[in-house]
Order: sequence, then structure tokens, then C-alpha cells
Amino acid sequence: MNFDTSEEQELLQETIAQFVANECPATRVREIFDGDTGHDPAFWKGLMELGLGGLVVPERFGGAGLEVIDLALATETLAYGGAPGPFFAHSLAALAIALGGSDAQCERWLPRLASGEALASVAFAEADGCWQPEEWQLAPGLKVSGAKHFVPSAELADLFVVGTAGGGLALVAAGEGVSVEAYEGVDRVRRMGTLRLDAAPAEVLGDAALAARVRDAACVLLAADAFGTAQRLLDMAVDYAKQREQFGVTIGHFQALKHQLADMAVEIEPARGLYWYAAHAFDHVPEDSARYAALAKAHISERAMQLGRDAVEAHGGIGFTWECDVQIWFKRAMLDRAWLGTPDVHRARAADLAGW
Amino acid sequence: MNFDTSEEQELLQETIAQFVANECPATRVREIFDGDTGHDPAFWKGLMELGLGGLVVPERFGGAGLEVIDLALATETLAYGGAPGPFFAHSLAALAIALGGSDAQCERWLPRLASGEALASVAFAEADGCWQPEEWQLAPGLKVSGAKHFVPSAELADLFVVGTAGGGLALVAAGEGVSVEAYEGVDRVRRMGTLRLDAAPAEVLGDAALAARVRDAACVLLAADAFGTAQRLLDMAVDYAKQREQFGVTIGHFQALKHQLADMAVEIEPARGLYWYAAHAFDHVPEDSARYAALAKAHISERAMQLGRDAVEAHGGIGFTWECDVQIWFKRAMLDRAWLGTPDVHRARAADLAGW
Amino acid sequence: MDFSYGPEYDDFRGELKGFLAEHWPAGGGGEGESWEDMVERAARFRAQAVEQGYLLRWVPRQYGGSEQEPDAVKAAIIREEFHRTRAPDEPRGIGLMMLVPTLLERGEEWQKEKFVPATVAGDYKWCQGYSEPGSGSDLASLRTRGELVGDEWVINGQKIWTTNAIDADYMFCLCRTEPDVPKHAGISYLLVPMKQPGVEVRPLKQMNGGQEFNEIFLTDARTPADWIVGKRGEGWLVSRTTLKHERAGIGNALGPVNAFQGVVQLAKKTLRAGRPAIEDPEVRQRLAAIEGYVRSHEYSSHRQTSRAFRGKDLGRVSTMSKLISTNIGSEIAKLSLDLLGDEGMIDPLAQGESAESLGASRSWLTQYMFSLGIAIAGGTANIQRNVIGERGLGLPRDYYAQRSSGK
Amino acid sequence: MDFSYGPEYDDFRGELKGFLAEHWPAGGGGEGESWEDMVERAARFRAQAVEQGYLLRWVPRQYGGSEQEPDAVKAAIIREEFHRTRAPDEPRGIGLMMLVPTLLERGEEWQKEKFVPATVAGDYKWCQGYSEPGSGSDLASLRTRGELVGDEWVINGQKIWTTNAIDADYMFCLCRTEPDVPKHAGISYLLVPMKQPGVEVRPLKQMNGGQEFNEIFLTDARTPADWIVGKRGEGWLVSRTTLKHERAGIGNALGPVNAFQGVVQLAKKTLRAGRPAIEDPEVRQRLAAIEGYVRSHEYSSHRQTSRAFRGKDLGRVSTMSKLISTNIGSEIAKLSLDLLGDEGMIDPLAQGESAESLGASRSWLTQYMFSLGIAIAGGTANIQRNVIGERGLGLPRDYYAQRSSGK
Repeated sequence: MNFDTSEEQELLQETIAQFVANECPATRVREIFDGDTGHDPAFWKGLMELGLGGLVVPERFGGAGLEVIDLALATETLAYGGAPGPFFAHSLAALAIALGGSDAQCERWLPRLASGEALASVAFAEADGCWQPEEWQLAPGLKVSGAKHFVPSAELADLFVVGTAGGGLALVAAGEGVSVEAYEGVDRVRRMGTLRLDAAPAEVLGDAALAARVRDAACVLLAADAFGTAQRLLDMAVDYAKQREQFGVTIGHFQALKHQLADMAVEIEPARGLYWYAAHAFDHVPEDSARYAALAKAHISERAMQLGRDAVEAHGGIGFTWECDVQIWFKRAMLDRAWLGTPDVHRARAADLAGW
Repeated sequence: MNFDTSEEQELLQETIAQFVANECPATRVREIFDGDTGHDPAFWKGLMELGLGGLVVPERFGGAGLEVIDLALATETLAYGGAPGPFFAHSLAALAIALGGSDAQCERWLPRLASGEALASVAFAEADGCWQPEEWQLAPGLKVSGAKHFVPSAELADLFVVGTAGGGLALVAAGEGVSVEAYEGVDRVRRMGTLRLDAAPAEVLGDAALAARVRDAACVLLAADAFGTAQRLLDMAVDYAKQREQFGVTIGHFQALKHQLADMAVEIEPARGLYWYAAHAFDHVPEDSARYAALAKAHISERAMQLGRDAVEAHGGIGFTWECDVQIWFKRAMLDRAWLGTPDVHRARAADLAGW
Repeated sequence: MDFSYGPEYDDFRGELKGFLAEHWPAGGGGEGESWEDMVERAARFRAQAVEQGYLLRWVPRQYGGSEQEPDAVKAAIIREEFHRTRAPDEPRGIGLMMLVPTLLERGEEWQKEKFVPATVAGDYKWCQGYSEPGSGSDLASLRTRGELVGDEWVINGQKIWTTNAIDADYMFCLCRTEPDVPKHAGISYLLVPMKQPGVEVRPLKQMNGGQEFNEIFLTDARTPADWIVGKRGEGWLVSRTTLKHERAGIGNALGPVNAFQGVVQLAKKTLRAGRPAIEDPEVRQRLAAIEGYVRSHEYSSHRQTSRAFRGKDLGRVSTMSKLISTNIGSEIAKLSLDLLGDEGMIDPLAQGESAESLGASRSWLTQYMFSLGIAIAGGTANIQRNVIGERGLGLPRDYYAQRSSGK
Repeated sequence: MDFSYGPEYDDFRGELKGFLAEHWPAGGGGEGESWEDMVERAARFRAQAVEQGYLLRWVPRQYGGSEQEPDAVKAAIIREEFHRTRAPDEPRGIGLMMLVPTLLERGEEWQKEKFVPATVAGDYKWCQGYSEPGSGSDLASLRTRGELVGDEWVINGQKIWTTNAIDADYMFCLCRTEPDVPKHAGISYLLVPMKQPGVEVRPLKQMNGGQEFNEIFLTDARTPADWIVGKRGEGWLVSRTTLKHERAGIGNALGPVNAFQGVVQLAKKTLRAGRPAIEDPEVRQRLAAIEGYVRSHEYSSHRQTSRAFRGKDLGRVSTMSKLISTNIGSEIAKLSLDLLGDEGMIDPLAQGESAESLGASRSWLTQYMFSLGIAIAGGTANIQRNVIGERGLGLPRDYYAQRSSGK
């Protein structure tokens, strides 16, 4: 048994961490957060040059041919660094095509997605919180019409993987019949928009099982993102406790705060194992795949949100200000928690999938 | 507005507290707890001499003619003292007769219940947790047959107020067709038993609304009992923190424990207002009566149970021993919580009654 | 126990109702009344209400108040009737709530005459300068310096968490004036004009986008030598003077009660799988669990009000109001975030078509984040727990706090 | 990532399976086997398993072990196969787990020869005498005295929280032997025969009715002068020697995983309003919420095992296992109490007809209370939080603990 990251995986995480530290340190994250686009083209280009656009794209289409576990590890590291931009949605769209695309579709899109030449996103949510494939209503066909909400980086994307009624997926390229209305999300480094389709040309992507599979991958990646986010929030709170002084000592001396920080750590640390196994199950244990994905998304995004609240409190008044970086990760946790459905939705799914 | 206890009520509580301190201090409570009957006839006789058997019995039947708020205040004080025996069930049975009995029933029973000459109990629960009047199945009639569970002081009682199908009540005297199988409850100062009725002679008590009314009163009294219990658990934990030393200081110096004790206090202290208002509403605000009774029972019995866990932990290893008195009130909280249905049952009822 | 007020107060309520019907009819002005007109009308109304003894009951007549005997029942009746008719209550500013009581108790006669009437009339607006970066609950580490140069204090330093600083005419603040005296003993309570070159106010944006707080930079700011309340070095003591009138120190559960009613409405409005969320058994359980806390707090507060009126000991629960409210606010906020679902991803301050659909949810999202601010604003929860543990439960003082305060 | 063990271990597992099939066939003995026969058969089996290198791998052959190279994968395979076939594992006593590693690392040669083989064979049973009334986590305040009188230590004092003291032949304990040396430095690690007049064992009944713990009263109890491990005054150091073999120091989530499966079964069995409780949406939410913690702990433990095997740093999560397990146990216990409903009012030790119906619930009720004992047994949760905060997160040490230990 070796339930641990390989040397290659550790190198991947280190490389990304180093790249983020150099190219997008907290000061730069802050600039993007306070800016208007939630995107840093140069940083994105750098990520693509590192090969992160094609982690799960097969090698014959210009990718690294890795697995969802690798994508999840990369996601965790990027989230820890507060990386802005479309990584999550782009990777998920590429994964959808890699998993279910026809040869023609793969050939057409995957090399460009892997290289970063094209940017893709996923369009799942319909009105009133209908996120799950079973709930989608948008009619499939060669021309599709309707609205999809909370589409990440909708303004930037060249291609959308769009969920359709009956739990199908379609490929829709930006252009004819496609318009986007962007809005400011609470997470200002990952903007979203509503995708409006008006007889937009579409191609069916994959078979009936694909959408559910992509949803499971999305759960895993959101869990990984939330885990990295929570780790950062914890570390910020701990670091602050070691620096800030009150009554002549650093506040980490106060047992009450020390214990709160310990409780925060206990809440999140072991969850690394949960998202790892959910990713591993996605790749290798089909019977556990959907269930652990749901469990990981529910559990870790809930923990990250609470850790955000705790981290704000641990910072005292300063934690509540716009200037304090805590809010950046706090709001990242808000998105990870709500996107694709709140934790109670996925707990209910996990219970069903457990056969209870 | 005067939402506060009157001088008479304060005197009532002080008198009871003093009586318990003298006649049934913790050492005596411990003897009863470790004994076989969960009852102290001399102490019970003393309570009756104080007039506690007839607090809510009209004066013309030998009682004090007080209200449920007074009974609840007495209940709190007795619970704080850990008083053993049948006070709760006896008072509730007397209240049922006082509220709904015919003149003949009142004349026959109330003077004897007020004086303590006779002892009464209530028989509500049927199999599988059917506690509520709407759920009772025992067929009413002049002869009744069936089983009722978790009947307090069943072995001692001369009279039972028995719930019947359709939400009615019946009076059944000990004797013909009545047998009791007592068992050891987790709360060893308030023993219970199963009441088995085999064509036992019965009289209908009150009209169709009475049972629900008695159930509400039971909720209020259990809430009051749980409040007194929780207060005692809190005080024990605080006292222990002031006495026990570690690392050369009393453990109350440790901020983490101090904050845990503060959180315990915050959990329970304001609930005094809730049970007071529930009792007040029972007496004077019919539209709030059922709802606040359910809310108080759910909220306070839940708090008391958690406070029991916290108090054990605050005592460290010693708190887990049989010798430590914490367990006596811990187990009192367990009974207050489960009797008449667990908190989730009453939360669901409160939500329904709120018209949500 | 009794929620009525008894016959002796019925007359009082009747008179008050008559007064309100006459002077504040039907919720105030007519349609199309301008803001300025409304403000002026409110000021007129307030002056009449003071004249009649309904407002500023605790302030002597000579300083602009109505100087009435404290009476908690009358105070409650006034609060109820003003609330019912939406009549303008006492101005809520920190000047009235904190500075005026301090001046009345510890100020020089000329200070009372100069500052109290103008403050209670709303002409002088105040802000408070206690907190500093790096000294939250630890006043002993206060660093803003005040130096007496000629007949003026010259003040240098920085204050933070100041509300309404931009509009304020004056600040009451704590400065270290006796540099050689340790800890609390070297601090004085000074009154400082805000509209001067040495005072710079910079808004502090909050994580929910609001800007209720400010930083204040003091660079050779000046104030007259006699604008000091109490003696030099007594500032810490002076700052602890608090409102001792009929409304003071009493738990008030209105906030949590209103917030709870709000979240019930949100649950009714929100759909889950096509049906109102409030029909979901789990949501019902959570609501009822929260209501247990809310109603406990509500009736516990009524009890405290009643006891305060009768001069009875409030008991340890009186140390807990802030933390109880914070806890309830936090639970309500968390439930609201679950109810909001997708809308929890939209910036509450966002513009645009999709943002329009937010409607009421927008305020819930702000509230979700604001519940964190509340936890912090009244002193962090941990400070509250210290107070509860030490004053409420009689546990020993914190080692570090004790060492630092020198007590 | 990989949950298989790789081809190199398949042979090992095959051999082990063959061994078990031969020596521990079909779960053990036949029907009607007496207890004594079973015990004897288990002892025979254990001896063979040691001989083959499957048990006591970390104990040198000369002291009764099988002296194998540490191999976490083999250890895991052995654990799995023994668990699957319910074969007798290493005896779980505290003598094997705590005393033997201590003697192997710090004992005199004659001590190893005298005590280790008999202990690993199960012939010597041990109890541990560390805790005292009034000194839980604070060893510096230890009061039991050992005085060297002639060629014997004479020991007076009291120990508490000792498990299995009634059956124990010996106790390893900490005594203050150097009264003039402060704090930790005056403590020695002594081995004391239990069967002597000066040792009185009194069971400590727990609130759930169990009697796992004891008090030990030492009144002029005696032990030879050389039954000391390490030097005089080194006892505190000696007591911190811990098991350093392939199974040590690794998170093990079996307990929480089993408890969780149990509460799922309870929810299936329990009826609510005539239907299985597990169909109740709120129960499903609570179960899934708990499972999030359980599976996190389970796979985090697998990760730690894997890293320990490869000699990699376990990170801060390694300080958290106890508190994580305690928290999970507590949540499971609370849910079980809700599921038990009425049965939560019956004494788990009660007799009688009604008590009969308790069946499986009985153990849940015991468990409900026992979950509190677990929280306390591994050092209270607050001690764990200190460790996590200080060792895991690098926060400063507690003032009082630091002062008391003189470090």
C-alpha cells in the first residue's frame, strides 16, 4: 500500500507553488482581487507554459496524460496560493472532452486547450439551483437555446461544455447565438457570468454517463480547491497569532486562541485524505467514485467556509477589513461551497449513493 | 411589565432549597442514587408537609391554588437539589385532575394528593416511542387493557392518569387489573416501570382537549427540571475549577477551561427566561402555550444533556467515575431529555405550531 | 409574572399616545415630503418630546434634557409607542450615549454647558478614539501621545475602528500624556476638534464592502489645555463611566428576534427542489433549534429589564448579552447562507441584470459577512468569554492581562 | 497512489494465508470448545506465529520475540489477515505495549531477561502507575514517595486510573525518590510487585457502570533496590520511551470506522413514526456529515501509514489523531442517543423483562457514556489541544505548564 503522493506529484505541487510564489504572490492576488477582471493573462499564460492546461489531456493531444488525482493536487496548490482565473473550469472542460469526446472533437479542441491557445469553461447551473445533470432542462440538439448561470470565466471562454436535459453534455463554441452577461461574484478572482444561448450551434459530447462523471470530477476539484483554501486560512490565522502582540506577548500565548487554532487544524487537516481518496476513486475505484466525490465536496467545502469564519475571528477587527487578505480566501471558500450545490445537497446525494 | 418572580415565588424557591439542603443534601441524594428504590419516604413526606403535593390543587380541595409557573419554579429548585422521587409525575397527575376532573373526581382524589396521603403518576408512553396524545392507541372504556411504558414511580403510585386512544385521559386506580413491572432507569433517583392493565376499571378524565394540555404542562415541567439540572452541572464544573489545582494553580486559571465554562454558562443561563415564559404562556397566553412548551422542552433538555457532557469533561477523569456526583445530574438530564420524546420530536412540533 | 404594566401606567401611555397622535401623526409627513423637510420636522418633534418629558429623560433640563425620575416602565412604554408609530427616538450617536454621561458625571461645569446641550440637540457630532492598531482590548499598550505645549495639547498617533469619524465635529479620545507613568495610569481623556489640519480620517473598507469604520491619523493635532475630562492620568477611569439611566445595562434581544423573523421569511421564500425550503424537515429542525436560543434570549432580557427596574441583582446572565447575540447572529447567518444557495456567490454590492434578481438575498449576504463583524465589534468573543468567566463565574483573572494592567 | 501492496508482497500474503489456514482454521475451534481449551489453543497458535515471524516482530528472539526487520507493509498485511480470520493477535496488555519497549531500550540486561520473555508470553501481567489523584497531566506534582531503606525501596502514596490492576503481577510506576530535587528531576521509574501486603487495589466504578479503572494504595510497599529502570531521578525521561516499531505512532481509524458502521446499522434498525430512522432526511444529513469526518480520518491514517513506511515526515496531522477520534466518537454517541429515544432512559446494566428488549441498544447506551471516558482517558481534550497547538502549529508553550516544569 502506498496511499501517498509520488515524487512526480510532489514535484508538480512544488513547481506550482514556486511559480505562484514568484508570479502571483499575495500582493499580486490582491491586485487582481481589487481589479475588474479577476484574471491575469500573463499568469495564465505562465500556467499554460507549465503545462497545466493539459494535465489530464492525453499525450497524443498534447497533454500530460495524467489523472484527476494530479489535477486535484494542482488545484489544491493553486488554491493555497490564491491563484486567479479560469483554471478550474478550463481543466474540467478539457477533462470532459478527454473522457467523452469523439476523435474529431478531441483533435479539434484538446491540443488548443492544453496549450492555452483556447480557453474553455463549463455551463451547468440553471435557475433555482438546478446543478445536477438529472435536473437540467436545456433541450439538446444541433441548435441550443436557454440560459446557464454561474459559468466561470464566461467572458473569456472560447468553448463551453454545456449540460442538457436528460443529463447530456454539448459543446458550444463562443460566437453565433452565444452571449455572456458577466457579473461580480463574491470571489473576485474567479468571475462568473450567465451564458445565454439563442439557437447556438452545438455538438453532442459523449454518452449518457459522461455528465455525471464530469460532475463527480467537479466535486473532487472543488473539494481540492476548498482544502487548499482552508489550509491557507489556517496558516494565516496561525501566523497572525505568532506575530500580533497583546498584553506584552504574542497572542498565540493565550490558551483560548491556541485551542481554537488547534480545533481549526483538527477540522481540516485530515480532510486531505478524503479528497485524495475521492480523486483516487474517480481514477481507479468506480464503485466509490460518485459517493466519495459528493462526500468530499460536502465535507471539505463546509469545513473551509467555517475555517474562513474562524480565521476572520482569529484576526480580530483587522480580519474584517477589505485590506486584510483573509477575505480573499474567505470568499474563495464561499464559491467552492456554493458552486455545484451547497453541502446539504451533496450530503443527501452521498447518503443515497451509500444505499442507506 | 414585571416578568420576574414575585416575592412569594422567591420565598417558595428559597424554602424548597433550604429544605432540600437540610433534608436531602448531596450525600443523601447519593445514598438514594446508590440504593434500590430511588425514593426517600421521609423526604417525600416532608415535601408533602411543605404543601408541595398540592401546589396547583385548588384551595377548596386542600391545595395552594397556584399556577404552573409556581410548579415549574418548584421543579427547578428540586432538580437543582437532585431531589429524588415522584414529584414530577405526582404533580402532573394532580394538575390533570385539577384542570379536567369532574367535581366527584376532584373531591375524591385532590385532597389526598395534596396531602400526600395518596400518590399519583402519569402513564403516557406506548411502544416505539409513541408519547403524544395523537399517537396513543390504548382503547378507552370502563375497563382498559394494554401497556404503558416509562411510568414514573409506577410501583409507588395509588392512581394513574392514563392516556387513551384519540387523545383522551383516564383515571385508573392501583388494584384490580393493574400490575407494574419496575426496571432500573439510568436516572436512579426517579425510577420507572411498565404499567400493565388487564381490564382495569377506569374512569374518563376530562374532555378531548385535556390530554394535550397536560402534555404541554409536562413539557414545561421537564424543561424546568432540565434547567435546574443544568444549573447544578454548571455550578459543579465551576466549583471544581476553583478548587482543583494543576501546575501550581487552580485550573480555573487556564483560559481554555475558563472559556469552556463561560460557553457552558452562555448556553444555559438565558434559558431560564424560556421556561418561565412557557409556564407563563401555559397559565395566561393560550395561543403561545403549546408552542413554547414544545420549544422549552426541546431546547432546555438538549442544553442540559450537552452541559452534562461538558461538566464531565471539565472534571477530567474523576468526572467519569461513579463516585463523582456529576453523574447523578448527568443522568437526570438524560431522563428529562428522553421522557415525552427527544428534542427533535418537539422541535418538529414547535415548527408545526409556529405555522411554518 | 405579568406582561401588562398595571393601571398606574395606563394613564401615562394614554397621554403619550395622545401626544404622538398630535405631533407625529400617521407615521410622519405626507407624500413627497423632502428629506430636508423631514429632518426639520423630526427635530421639531424631538424638541417637543423633550419638553414633555418623553426623551432625554436622564439629562438635566439646564443641559437640554427633560430631567425625569428614572422609571424603567415608562422607558419601556415610550420605547414601545415610539417604535409603533416610528416616531424619532433619541439620536443614537456615540456622543449622546457615551460622552454626555461622562461629562455629566465627571466634566467641569463649563464643559457641560459647552458640549452637552449642543450634543443632545444633534448639533455637535462625536466620534470615539479608544482603539489603536496594535492595542485592541489592551489599553495599557496605548501609544497615541498627547504633550502639553503652552496652552495646547499636541497629539500624535493613530486611532482605528472609529465609526462616523468623517461626519464628526469632535472626538473624545484616550492619549498617553504621562510618558513616565506605566500602563493605565499615564492616560488622559481629551476632547479634540476633528476639523483641523492635524487630523486625517481614512475610511476602512470592510470585507462586505461597507465602510462603517475609519482610521484616524493624528499629526500634531491640537486641542486646548483645558479640554481634558478628569485629571491628567485619569483617562482610563474616566473612559469607564457609562450610561446609568433607565435603559442602561439591560439585555435587549430586539436584534436577534428581528433577524430570526427574517430568516424564517427567507426560508419561506427560498425554493428547494421546487418547494419552499421551510417545508424541508432539516430546515425546520434548524429553525426551531435557533428559535430556542432566540426566545431564551428574548425572555431572559425581559426578565433582566424587570429586575433592573426593581433594583434587583441581574445575576451572571447580565455579563452574557453580547456573546449570546453574537452566537445567535452567527447561527442565523450560517443558515441563511445555506438557504441562499447560488445567490451566496454573487457580490452583494454587484450591479447588473443578474444581480437584480438578488433582491432581499443581497442583504442576507451582506449580513452573513456582517455577522462576523458583529462578533468582533463588541470586543472579540474571547474577550467576552474572559468577562463572563471572571465577572460572571468568579474565575481567576488572566495571567497576561493581569500582569499587563499591573493589577 | 495505490491501495494494493505490489507483487513483492503477494508471496508474503500467500504464505501467511497458508499458515493461518493450517494453524487457525475456520475461525478457530469447533463447537462446544471450552474457554480453557480455547485459551490454550490461542497460546499455542501465538507461539507458532512468533516462530514464523508474524508476531512480536520487534522483540529480539532472545527475549521471546521473532526479531524481524521493520516493514510497515508486512505489518499491515499481517493485521489484515489476522483480523479477517480472527486469529489471536499480539496480547494487547500495557506490559507489552509500554514496559517491554522501555526495558528493551533502557533496561539492564538482567531486567530484560527476567521480565521481557515472561511478559511477551503473557505470564507476567502489568499495570501502570503514573497518574495520581491531584496530578493528571502535571507529573511535576507527583506525590508518591519511594525511599531507599537498606536494599529495598519503601513506597507510600496513591495511584489512580490504573487499568487491569486487579490481575496485574507487577506495576511499573513513577515515584518521587529525590525529595530535594524539584519537579521532574526527582522522579524514578520503579517496578513493583503487586501481590504484597502494602499494595491495595480498589476498583473505580465508572458512570456507565463499568469498572475498568482502579485506585492503588501503597502503604510501605516494597521492591528490591535494583528494580529501577534508568538512573535515580531519570524516571520522567524513562517513562517517555515509547514503542518504536512498525505499528507505532501511526493514526489508526479502525475504531471510528467501526463505530460509524454501527450507528448506520442502528439508524436502519430504529423506527421513527413507523419507518426506519435512516429514511429521515435529518438523520441522513447527520450521518453523511459524520461520515465526512470518519472517511477523512480513515484516509488520512492510510496516508500517515504510507508515509511512516517511507520515512517521510507525517506533518502536523500526526499530533491530532486522538482528538479527531474523540470528536468523532462524541458525534456518533450523540446521534446514537437521539436514535435510541426511550431506550436512553434504561440503565444499560439493568435486569428484567423490559430491559431485555434493549438488545443492541444496551451497548449503545454504555457507549454513549463511554465516549466521555474516551475523551478523558487519552489526556483530556484540552491537553491534546495544547499538544496540537504547540507541537503541531508551533505556538508558544503554556505559561503555567512551562513554569511548573521549570523549562
